[in-house]
Amino acid sequence: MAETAKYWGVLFMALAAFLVPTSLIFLSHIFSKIRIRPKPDSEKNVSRGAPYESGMTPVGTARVKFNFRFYLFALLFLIFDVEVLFIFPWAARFLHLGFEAYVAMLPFLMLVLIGFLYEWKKEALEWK
Amino acid sequence: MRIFGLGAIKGLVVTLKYLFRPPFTTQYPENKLDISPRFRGNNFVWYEERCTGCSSCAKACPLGIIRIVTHPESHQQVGNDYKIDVFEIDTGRCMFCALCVEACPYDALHMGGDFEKADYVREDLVITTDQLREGTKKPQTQFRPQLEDIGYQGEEELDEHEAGRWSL
Amino acid sequence: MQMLLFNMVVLILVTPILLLIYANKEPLIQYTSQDVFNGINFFIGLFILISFLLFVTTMLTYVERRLVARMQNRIGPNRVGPFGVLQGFADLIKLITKEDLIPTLANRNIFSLAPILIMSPVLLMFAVIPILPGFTIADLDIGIFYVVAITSLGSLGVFAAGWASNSKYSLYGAVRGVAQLVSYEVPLVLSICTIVLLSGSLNLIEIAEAQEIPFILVQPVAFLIILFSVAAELNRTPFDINEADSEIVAGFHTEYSGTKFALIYGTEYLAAFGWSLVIAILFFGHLGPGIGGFLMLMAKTSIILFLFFWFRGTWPRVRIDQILAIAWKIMFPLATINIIITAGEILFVQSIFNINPGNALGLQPLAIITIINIILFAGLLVILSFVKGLGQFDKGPKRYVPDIEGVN
Amino acid sequence: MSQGNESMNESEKNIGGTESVLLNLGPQHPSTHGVFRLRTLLDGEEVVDVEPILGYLHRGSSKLAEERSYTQIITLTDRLDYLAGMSNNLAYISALEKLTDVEPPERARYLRVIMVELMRIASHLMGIGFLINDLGAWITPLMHMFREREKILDLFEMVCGARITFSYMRLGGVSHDLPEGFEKSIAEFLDDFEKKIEEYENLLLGNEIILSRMVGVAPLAGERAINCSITGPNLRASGVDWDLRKQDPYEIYDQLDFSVPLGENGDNWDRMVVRIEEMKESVHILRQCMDKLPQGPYRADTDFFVRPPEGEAYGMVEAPKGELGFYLVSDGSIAPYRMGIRSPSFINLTVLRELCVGWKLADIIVNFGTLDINVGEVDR
Amino acid sequence: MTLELSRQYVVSLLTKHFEDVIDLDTEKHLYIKAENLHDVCLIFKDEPEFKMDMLRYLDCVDYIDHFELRYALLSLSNNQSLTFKVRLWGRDDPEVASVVDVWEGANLQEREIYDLMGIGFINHPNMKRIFLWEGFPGHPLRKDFL
Repeated sequence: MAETAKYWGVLFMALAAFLVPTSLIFLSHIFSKIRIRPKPDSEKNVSRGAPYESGMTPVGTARVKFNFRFYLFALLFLIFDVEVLFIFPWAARFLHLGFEAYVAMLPFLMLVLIGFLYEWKKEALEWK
Repeated sequence: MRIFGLGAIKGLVVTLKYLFRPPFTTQYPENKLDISPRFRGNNFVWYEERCTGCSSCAKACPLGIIRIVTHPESHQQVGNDYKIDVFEIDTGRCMFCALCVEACPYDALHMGGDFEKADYVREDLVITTDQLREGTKKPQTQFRPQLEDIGYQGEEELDEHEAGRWSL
Repeated sequence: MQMLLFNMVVLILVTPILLLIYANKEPLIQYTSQDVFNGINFFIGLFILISFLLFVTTMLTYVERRLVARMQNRIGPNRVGPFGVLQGFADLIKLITKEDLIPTLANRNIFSLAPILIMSPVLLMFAVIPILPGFTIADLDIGIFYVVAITSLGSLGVFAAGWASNSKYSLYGAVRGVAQLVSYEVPLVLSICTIVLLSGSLNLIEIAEAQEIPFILVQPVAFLIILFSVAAELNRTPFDINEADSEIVAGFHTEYSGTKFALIYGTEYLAAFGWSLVIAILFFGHLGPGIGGFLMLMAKTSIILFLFFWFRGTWPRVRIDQILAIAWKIMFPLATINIIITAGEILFVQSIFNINPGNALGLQPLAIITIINIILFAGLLVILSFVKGLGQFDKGPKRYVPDIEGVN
Repeated sequence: MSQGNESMNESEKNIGGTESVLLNLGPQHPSTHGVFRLRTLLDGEEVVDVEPILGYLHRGSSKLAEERSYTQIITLTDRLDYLAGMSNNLAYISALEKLTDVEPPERARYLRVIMVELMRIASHLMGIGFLINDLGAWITPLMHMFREREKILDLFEMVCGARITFSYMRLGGVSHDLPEGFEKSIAEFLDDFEKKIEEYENLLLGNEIILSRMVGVAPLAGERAINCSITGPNLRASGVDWDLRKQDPYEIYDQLDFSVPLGENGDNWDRMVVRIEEMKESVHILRQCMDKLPQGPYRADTDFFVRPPEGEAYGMVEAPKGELGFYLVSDGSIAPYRMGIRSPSFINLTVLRELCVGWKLADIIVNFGTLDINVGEVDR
Repeated sequence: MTLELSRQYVVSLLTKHFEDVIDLDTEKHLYIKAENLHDVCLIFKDEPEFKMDMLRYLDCVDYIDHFELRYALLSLSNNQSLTFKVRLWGRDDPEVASVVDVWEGANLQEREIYDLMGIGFINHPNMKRIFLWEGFPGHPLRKDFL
């Protein structure tokens, strides 16, 4: 059995997964065109389409230069996720590889941990 | 020493226990809570025979929502007695404080125990004279200690002789 | 509890249909590329699977409401249908027929695309999950890796939804969501690696079959890390900051209504179901054969789902900086050290039991690893009890001794 | 210092290259406990400035009181802090009794204290419940507390016929004596409630998440609290032993044995725990009251339309939220010339900005919750 | 019990520090001159005999020809209280010194009085309406409003 053949299944699943929400949205769009009652006056109201801000008219736009402290965390994620990627194939074959693989991986994991501790020490993980 | 996580698990145990206990809430339209005999519902019980039209209730009302129109003509009640043409209570604005009931010197006005009197139109919330005359006479014991003394629980109808402190 | 049982019963109802079609058929994994086009059965199976998933989603909204209501001493929805079971469908109908409202200043295309972006990955995740033994859309050899990869796409949708809404609350929800989803990806994947280490495979079915002892006993730390990481991925309490209703109203989907909201809302439950299935497969032992296996799997899934509902019914929410601190300062190092220790243990048992490289670990080796790990886990709990700075956990409730005489 | 417009304008521009966000929390917000607006200036997740904006629920009680007779005003006081109507009644009546020199009979004093302490339990239950709800627990603790409050409201309904708007106190006494079977009901409730408090403590006090969210967050020093006129549990959480029931006893509190729970740091945790401890003390007080309850009249003979002599009086009680005072000026007519209300919720808001600035967006909600504001009383 | 400081006692102590601050000394109330209000408040707060560390309540009454501000002070450390009044004449923008820098608790209370009674407090950090919106005509608690 060809391994690639299985991915046809994934492809069709992907199509289906895309079609289900799309069709639902499309369906409701169609429904929204059917008008039983005439257009009420409230639909002409400007504040109807305004974004929610606890009942007040929003001050300024929401597209601001946001103080993105999370940016650091996103960067950290990039770094460590790539490293995790290296671990996956090793882990999958570990039962076959034995002691040498362990010795080979240990420095790598240690490096990751040391790098992590360094970042902790540098207060990259602190909020401030 | 507190074991880490134990406090959170204690909370989980509390909620788990409640999973097996019967719910506290009552399904409203099917089951109703027992109301106490003093409960101030949103209707009124009025005994025309006891009422002299003295307007004490209207004076005591903080909102002035009791409307009384009388003309001098004697009927059975003793004292300065008027014939009552209109006796209306606008429950749309009423806050059911029972000050009118407290003020009534002849025990003619009582609180009722009804609490299912919603309506779509504000005008319909006004209890008219006819409605007061013909409505069910199940007074609550709010400010009527004599009713409590006879062990009345707000369940049966009372006529004007039973409801007041003094017989007519 | 009756609701849990009810959940089970509902799932059972669907099973015969699945079985009817697949009882005498060969599993789908044996189709070749040509077969896929010729085999109309595949599409029927796909259709049934997706209908089943949507059905479960709708039911889960009801089940959660009932369960949490009982925890709160309430009754919960009980009007639509017997015991209110049709509540989810009533909600669905109501939401679909609602007006499709898009804020004036929103980015219309992305606003409409975001629910699709949120839902599609979660549906795609079920392609590899063996709900029925032998029935998977695609029994991929990299199964668990595929699940991790596909579901991480969800954060894209969350951010798109929040950003396109052009509302400040949505913006906060989106930014929080991305930071949180991204942070919990790392310990989640690392902990999955430990499971992969033990089973020697990425295929979900093979992982399940490798569990002579359920991995929840073998790897309690990994289980807890995965459980809470998944809670964070699913935006469930105690990590539901990106839709924290008491702070930012509804987070990234504040502006959504109607069908789009239904999609986002349903996806939460769908994802919860999917991840619970994955956890059940990863940690709760063998997949049995036939209908019994399906029922067992659903029972295990129900336990995990119940845990999520239970947490939601009990615990409050953690603050944003604490969430990130938990992910990076506790879970990440724990998961990394766990990998090192597990790999060492595998080498250790391989040498004392003389297991040839490549052979699966048997019952006794796993038992030894289990004992070691449970001891280590107990030690970890004790150590954590002493650690300060994790939010000063050492300050418990105290009785105040009032001083009546002295003023101030 | 300032509740500041000018400070807000300065900081609105740029902070370290990023723009700050002006976010309105309220008036239509799930966790502002009513119609209340917090205009917050945020730098990312951190709070730069908070300005409470009030008045969405302002009903002008003071002005309304000027055209109502003294007895009719009682109905207005029910609606100030609608979670603690009995305390409001008592505060108003105590001012009125000082004005008219009417002495209530002994039994009335006991009945008042019983009602007020029940009300304190109910109000604290709501305070803690909504606080935990703001913390993010999916209304479970709130529902459990609603359940107990419901039982208290049943007791009130037995006594005075209403569940929220009691209008129970009268000049020189109370409007109703206890009904038959009340002693039994309250004893049952108190026995049950003590177990329920234990349950709440299991549910809330040990939880690591609540601890990490509340311990050390937004501390308020005792001196600062005094200077800001903070009263009630919030003041006691800061370690200041000031309870009107102890320091300036009214009604029969000097004959009762109870202690005043105190906090240490005045952080959110202390503010919550002090409330739980106060509920226990209230149970203790209620038991004593029910034991000591004397027989006799429950109401002095007073006019419905009372005309106090010219003068003024300030009467206050320790309401669940703090010192609630009524300031009555009489010109000898049937209506007060001026009625001022010292509402604790309103004055406790003074420190809100101080508590919130520098903490996270999520903490604003919690700080606001621990202050235990009731908007009906803030905007009176 | 909280001790209500007697009027004579307060007057005798005040005259040690100031010569002419008493506006009016009736049987019931003590009236302080408006221009000395801030200094007197500082004395009340700092002097050990008073040590009024809390502004308990600040209220205002409109007597048509004048306004009366009533300051109720409380000393938590000595468990004593004190009340004095300030009279403000005239109906158009009466003004008096703010005591926010003495007692922060006056902040919202003074704003409320400004909003509803129309009395300006000089040196208040944020003197604007609190309950009503900016531009609301009149001050509702005045006797001549409606």
